[in-house]
Amino acid sequence: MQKTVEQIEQDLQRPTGRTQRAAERIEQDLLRPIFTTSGKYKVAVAVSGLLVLAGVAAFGYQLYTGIGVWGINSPVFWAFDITNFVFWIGISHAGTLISAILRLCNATWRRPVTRCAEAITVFSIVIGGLIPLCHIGRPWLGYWLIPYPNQRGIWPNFRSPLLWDFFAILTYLTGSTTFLYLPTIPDFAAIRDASTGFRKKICRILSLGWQGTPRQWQRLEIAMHIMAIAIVPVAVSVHTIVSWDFSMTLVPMWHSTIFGPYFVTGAIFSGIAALILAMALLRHFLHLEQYLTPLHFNNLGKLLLTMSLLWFYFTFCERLTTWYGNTPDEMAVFWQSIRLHFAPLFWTMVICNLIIPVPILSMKRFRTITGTAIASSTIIVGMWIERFLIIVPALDHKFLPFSWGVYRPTWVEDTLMASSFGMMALLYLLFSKAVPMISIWEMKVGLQPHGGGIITTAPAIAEPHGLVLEGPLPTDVPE
Amino acid sequence: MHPEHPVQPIAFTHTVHLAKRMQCTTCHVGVSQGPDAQIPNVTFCMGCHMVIDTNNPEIKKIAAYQARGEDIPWVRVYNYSPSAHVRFNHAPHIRAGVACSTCHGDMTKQTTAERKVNLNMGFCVECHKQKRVSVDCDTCHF
Amino acid sequence: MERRNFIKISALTGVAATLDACRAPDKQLIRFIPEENLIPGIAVWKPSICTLCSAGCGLQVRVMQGDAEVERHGERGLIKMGLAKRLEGSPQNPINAGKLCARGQAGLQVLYHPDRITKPIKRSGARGSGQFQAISWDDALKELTSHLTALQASRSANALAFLARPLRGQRRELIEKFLTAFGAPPAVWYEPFDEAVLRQANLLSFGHAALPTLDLARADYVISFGADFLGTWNSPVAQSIGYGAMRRGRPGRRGKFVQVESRMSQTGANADEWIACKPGTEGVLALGIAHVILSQKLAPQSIASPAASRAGSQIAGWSAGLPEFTPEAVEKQTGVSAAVMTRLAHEMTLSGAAAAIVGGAPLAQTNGLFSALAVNALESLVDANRDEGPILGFTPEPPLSNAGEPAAPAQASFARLNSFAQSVLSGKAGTPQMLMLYDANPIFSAPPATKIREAIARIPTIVSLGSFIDETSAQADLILPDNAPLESWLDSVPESGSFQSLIGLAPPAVSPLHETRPMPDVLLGVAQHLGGDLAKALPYATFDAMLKAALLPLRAQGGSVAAKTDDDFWQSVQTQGGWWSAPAAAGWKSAAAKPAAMPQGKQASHALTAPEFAGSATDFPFYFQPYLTPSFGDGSTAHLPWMQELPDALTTAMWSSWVEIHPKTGAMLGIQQGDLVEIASQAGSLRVPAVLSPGIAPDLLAMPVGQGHENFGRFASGHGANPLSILAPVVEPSTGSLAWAATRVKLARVGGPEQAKLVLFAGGMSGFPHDEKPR
Amino acid sequence: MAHKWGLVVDLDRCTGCEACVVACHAENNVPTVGKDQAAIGRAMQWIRVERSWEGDFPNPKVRFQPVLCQQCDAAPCEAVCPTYASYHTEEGLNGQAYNRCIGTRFCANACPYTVRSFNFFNPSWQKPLNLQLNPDVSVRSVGIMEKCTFCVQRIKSAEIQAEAEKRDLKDGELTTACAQSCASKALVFGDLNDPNSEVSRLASSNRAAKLMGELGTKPNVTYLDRGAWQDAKNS
Repeated sequence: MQKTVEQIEQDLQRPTGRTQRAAERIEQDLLRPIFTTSGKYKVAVAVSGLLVLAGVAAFGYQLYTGIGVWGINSPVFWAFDITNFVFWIGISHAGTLISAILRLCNATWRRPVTRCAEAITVFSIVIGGLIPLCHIGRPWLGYWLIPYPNQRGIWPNFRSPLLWDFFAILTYLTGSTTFLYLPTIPDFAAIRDASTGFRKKICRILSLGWQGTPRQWQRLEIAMHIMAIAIVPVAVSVHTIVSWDFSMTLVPMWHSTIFGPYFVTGAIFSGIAALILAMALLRHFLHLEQYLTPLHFNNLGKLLLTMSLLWFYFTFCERLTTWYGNTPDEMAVFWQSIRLHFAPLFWTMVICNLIIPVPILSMKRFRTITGTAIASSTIIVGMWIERFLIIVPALDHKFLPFSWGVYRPTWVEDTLMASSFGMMALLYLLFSKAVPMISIWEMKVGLQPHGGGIITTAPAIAEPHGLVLEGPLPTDVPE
Repeated sequence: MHPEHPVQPIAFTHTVHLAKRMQCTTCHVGVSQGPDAQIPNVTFCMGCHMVIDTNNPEIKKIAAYQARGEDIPWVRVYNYSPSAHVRFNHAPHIRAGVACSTCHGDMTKQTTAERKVNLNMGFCVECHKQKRVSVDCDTCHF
Repeated sequence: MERRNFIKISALTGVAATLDACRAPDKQLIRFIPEENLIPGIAVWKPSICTLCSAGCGLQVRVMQGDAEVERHGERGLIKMGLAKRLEGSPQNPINAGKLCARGQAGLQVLYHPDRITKPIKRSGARGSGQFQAISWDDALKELTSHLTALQASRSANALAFLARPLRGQRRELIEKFLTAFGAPPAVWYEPFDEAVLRQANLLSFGHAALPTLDLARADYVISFGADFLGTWNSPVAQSIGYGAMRRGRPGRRGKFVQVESRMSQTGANADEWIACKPGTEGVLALGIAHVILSQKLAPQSIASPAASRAGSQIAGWSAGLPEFTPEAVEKQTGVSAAVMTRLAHEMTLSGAAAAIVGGAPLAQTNGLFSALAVNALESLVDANRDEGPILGFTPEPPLSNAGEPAAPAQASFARLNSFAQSVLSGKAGTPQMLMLYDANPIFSAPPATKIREAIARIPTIVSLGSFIDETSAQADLILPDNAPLESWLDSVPESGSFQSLIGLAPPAVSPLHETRPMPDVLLGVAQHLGGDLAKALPYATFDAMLKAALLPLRAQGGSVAAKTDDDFWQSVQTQGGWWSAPAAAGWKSAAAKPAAMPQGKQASHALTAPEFAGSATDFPFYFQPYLTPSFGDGSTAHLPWMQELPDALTTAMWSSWVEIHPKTGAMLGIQQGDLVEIASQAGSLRVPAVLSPGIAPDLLAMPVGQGHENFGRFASGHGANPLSILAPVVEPSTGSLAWAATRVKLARVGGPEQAKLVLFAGGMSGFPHDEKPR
Repeated sequence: MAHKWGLVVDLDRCTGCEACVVACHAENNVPTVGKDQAAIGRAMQWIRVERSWEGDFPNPKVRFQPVLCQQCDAAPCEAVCPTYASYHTEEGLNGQAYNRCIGTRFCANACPYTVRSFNFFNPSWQKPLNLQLNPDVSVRSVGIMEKCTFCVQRIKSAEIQAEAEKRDLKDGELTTACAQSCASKALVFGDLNDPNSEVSRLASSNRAAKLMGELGTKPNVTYLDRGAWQDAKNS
């Protein structure tokens, strides 16, 4: 049975007393972080801001002196830069999966999770997209990647995976920004209505004249639906294309057909981990215990477990085929990463991505908020190492042994990397000041008897409290 | 950037010299032989002006340079930035019949040299395409 | 720096594409009138001569017009001048036929070296403090002549000493004439790795006190006892040309090359067969092979030849068939198996044109002369009696009275230096009061046991005529900087490398960049100023006049320059880069190359003596072998950045020195690749990084010469260590030559790679792929 | 007929003297980077002499092998460059348009031979060493990838000269700096499209092989196997 727009309208306009109060409570709870600023928040902004400034300074120094202030050399021409690039683009898969796929699957428990997931996506694409700009030898000419008519009569080289990368990331950034922005419109309207002054003005613009009319709701739902469908293939292709940066070359252990799915899996894997970590932090610092409940961590934990096993499967496949193929050039890299120079890193990665998370996540007892957060933390570290181990061992043991090299990062690379994390934190913190980190209107929709979901398509669910299944409910306000 | 009308230390009159039936190659001897056209040095000028028009104040200036053991510090009119990584060779252009005036303007009507065209890559490529000369990058960039 | 930053900043602000070079600060400098008219952008090739080693290769210098920042009359400015851009071998030159080695090409950096002395300088601080102040040429020359006049006035002209790198040609002539006319003793010609032993041996065996020239292009089999003939020994470019032809120059015929040495050199690395032999027993091995040939009559037509009997007569027991040198006996001494020896003997005698040569470490033993004579005897056995002439011969001396080889081999340079140092330190009357230095650096390159540093410190006045501050010229009181070779009139009388007699000659390829003056002109000017015998002995205003006078007699000889008048001849010699005789028909057929007849009544034969080493085998368990590298020679080119950054052929080390150790030795002493080790001999100790190499005997340590400069410009100072500094002053007794391979050392690990700072170019060490196809 | 430039390296002639390396430094303004930079693997050489060891004392064996840009016909470096800085020239060289290079270093990673050099800093020639610079070749600044060009400046100037004299290029008229300096004639440069050129003749030798030919990069540099004493009559 499908609800008509009229019925929804009725639902929204005639709340019961209890849901009315719950809705007010939701709005109050979720808007509070926007209007109040704690000391901790200021410290966090200051710290992450300093990290970003340090990164800017390091990048300025690099621009002035030359990219030689990095530890890259011949033959390790890529190292921390591309590791971070792949890592952040990977993290960006959090939003897509959680938000779009869960939205399409109509998993109602997703509601409090979507906003912070989508925010991770957008910010990590921004960071990931900035890194190539820092990494090129002459950043001031980075605009040559853009195809534009010029008197030289030269276009970019469309055969280059880097160019595909450029377009993929641009598309993904545009798509996910839209995807983040669309469901924020009603919330901007809510802030607009709740605030005064400058913030009101900004939110008036951002809310695009949202009045909450049924037509607007319907259009929003349709737009969200289209975006949710469109963004999934984009996300998959983005990381596949990133993997092509490697697999399109002849470099031993890069030149592999498994890289596309392997990278996508890794991306989703690290994305979920990042999301869990972000949710745990939000829950703690924004006092969202009633919204981000053990249920969410439990569900995401299950997903994470699946991804961990899938990641291991791909890692195993990749190494197995290499080992079985036994070509000397590949084996040189293979042994470097497994047994020789990079072995400590390799086994740390396995521990972080498999040995620690799998036992935690596979047992319900440990799949708690703390448990999943611990697993996510190790996975973040492990997945960073994984990207590093894809790039560096292959480069420094590429073909002719005479030109093998050793890579050691310098403080500039360390700073830039720390700065990328600082930037993530800063953007996230600032975002939390601008927008409720949990979608207010979606939570409200969840209060409705039909249980929410994408309204135009979703069948009604009998569950009266579609939003929260466990724990103290925000709806448990005294009658 | 160079000024489009650079102020030269000597107001050298191309007009006058060309009117006296001198050729471009009389002074710019390198132009048909190699990459650079060559700007004559003070000794070359004084080769004639030891006796010709010695009272002209500009020529006195030249003589003064020579007396001090200095060359005339001509200001370049055209030059490529090193970051363009471009090699230009005059000789093949002259052999292909490109007139000096194509880039340098009609010197019979000018006193000192001026920038007549904007020597960007578009200018070069356009002409190369027109004349069916290679526009491969390594024609000019190496 | 400013300009670099400017470019960067402009780039940042996005105007890089339109940035203009002429806005750089250079612009503010005044422009001097060009002294030479070249068409810009068009290269002119000018002849010159390479002076970076004694081979004397002919050069052609690519000269192009460019803007140079120079100082003239105390004012800085820009001048358009001919600038040398590249050195290539001169194609006509009979020695190098258009080719040039790595070091030779880096001669360009001698010209443009930022540490060149640009004008006369006078010591202003304590001696050796490195503090100098610039003075004018007039003052500098006044000071020099006043010192010389004072010596003359005090009737102690014999107290003038002249210390220089061994020279050939008119520079040597000039210095010798100067010293003779002044009344001073002969110059102390010093180089650490002289070839006195080989010259002496060649005089005894072949009648030529000279280095041999090899016709490798014709060779089918070459066995080299320690001679690094593709890298540093003799005339490497000429020998490399011949080597290429020997290998693949004749379709269907590829010469075999066997190298005998105990540390694999770059030359040894190219050998088809590399044979390690105990240090000092190379001569024994040669005689072992000779024994097989003699006893099995493998070369019947050669055994009785005059050449073989002459060279053989130097070896005791030769006529009796070398009974003491049975392969089995030789195996015991050398460590080379009897079977190998026998096989070599058969291969050599069966495979067309064969030759045996000796050089390098075998000669730097206390029994070096014997080893050389032994190899020479083997050479004459396999290489004599050939219709087309032997592989080994001697470059004919040019037909000039004063360019010929000395009748008797000169004293070894180590002996000369040693006696010079002793005479200064003895402090007796008539000992040197004034020292003139030219291009020799004994404080760096002589073992400290010579006490040359102390001796030089005692000399009241030191005048250097070199272009650079090095360890020795840093002690100078006055430096009158020479022009760079490319800025000078050059001549050369190559001792080896050509089948024709030749004299290289070239005018300056470029004008002087700095306010320097050529050393010969300074001496000639001083001679004129001092007058008397000196002015009479050297009646030339400039060096080119002297060169012209010396070379004009060659016009009558025909050869490469046919000229009607002296002036034509002089012009042609200059454009051609020298004079050489008509090419010999084929190799050594020309009469000039035939071995000189044996002087009557000189039949002294030499018996085997065992090599002696400084240091006992128990306290100092390792042999120590310094070796020359193609980059640095004896260290005099260590200041060139191209040479510093050129990876060593075998270790790929750059910008550093190292000691080569066999991995077994390393394992025994806990030393790993790149560790810092200490090497100690009786004479001293040094610390260097270790390189583990499979190409060295486990009881041998080898270390490259040339690094470890304390004061030789910005690119050489402070890298590595100098192996010469721990050599004991052991000599080869018959020549007084330094036996530089006769020191024993001990070895210990003292630190890890962080302290050692070894820079290797190669990241990994690789074996060959199994199919032996290029990979 | 269009030219197709090729180089043959006869490993049997190569002595490992590295004259080619210095020749290339001088001809192509390839900078020296100094001890500290060399220590972290940033030494720049457009041609390097690789040496490989096999065996141990007393029978060690060493091979020298000059490695330079192989000027592949199917070059992995060209496809990956997003700005066409690495591209295939009309004469079949792997061109490198320095002005177009933004420094992604992708080409250097893609190159199986690791023959590309990157300017990690602006190169410096302490005055007056700057006067040694060849005015026919640009000086690459920071952030630019560079590599062996087969001395394209020599090719261009020879072609311009031949055009001025209205004739074809002769074999041997033009050679690269490395081949010019090679005393043992291990390096031979020439036009592979001219069947009579020395380089064509050598490239068809039965000792000929391509470096990592199995990768399918179709190099225009050919290596001639070293062979042994006894094999000589077969080649």
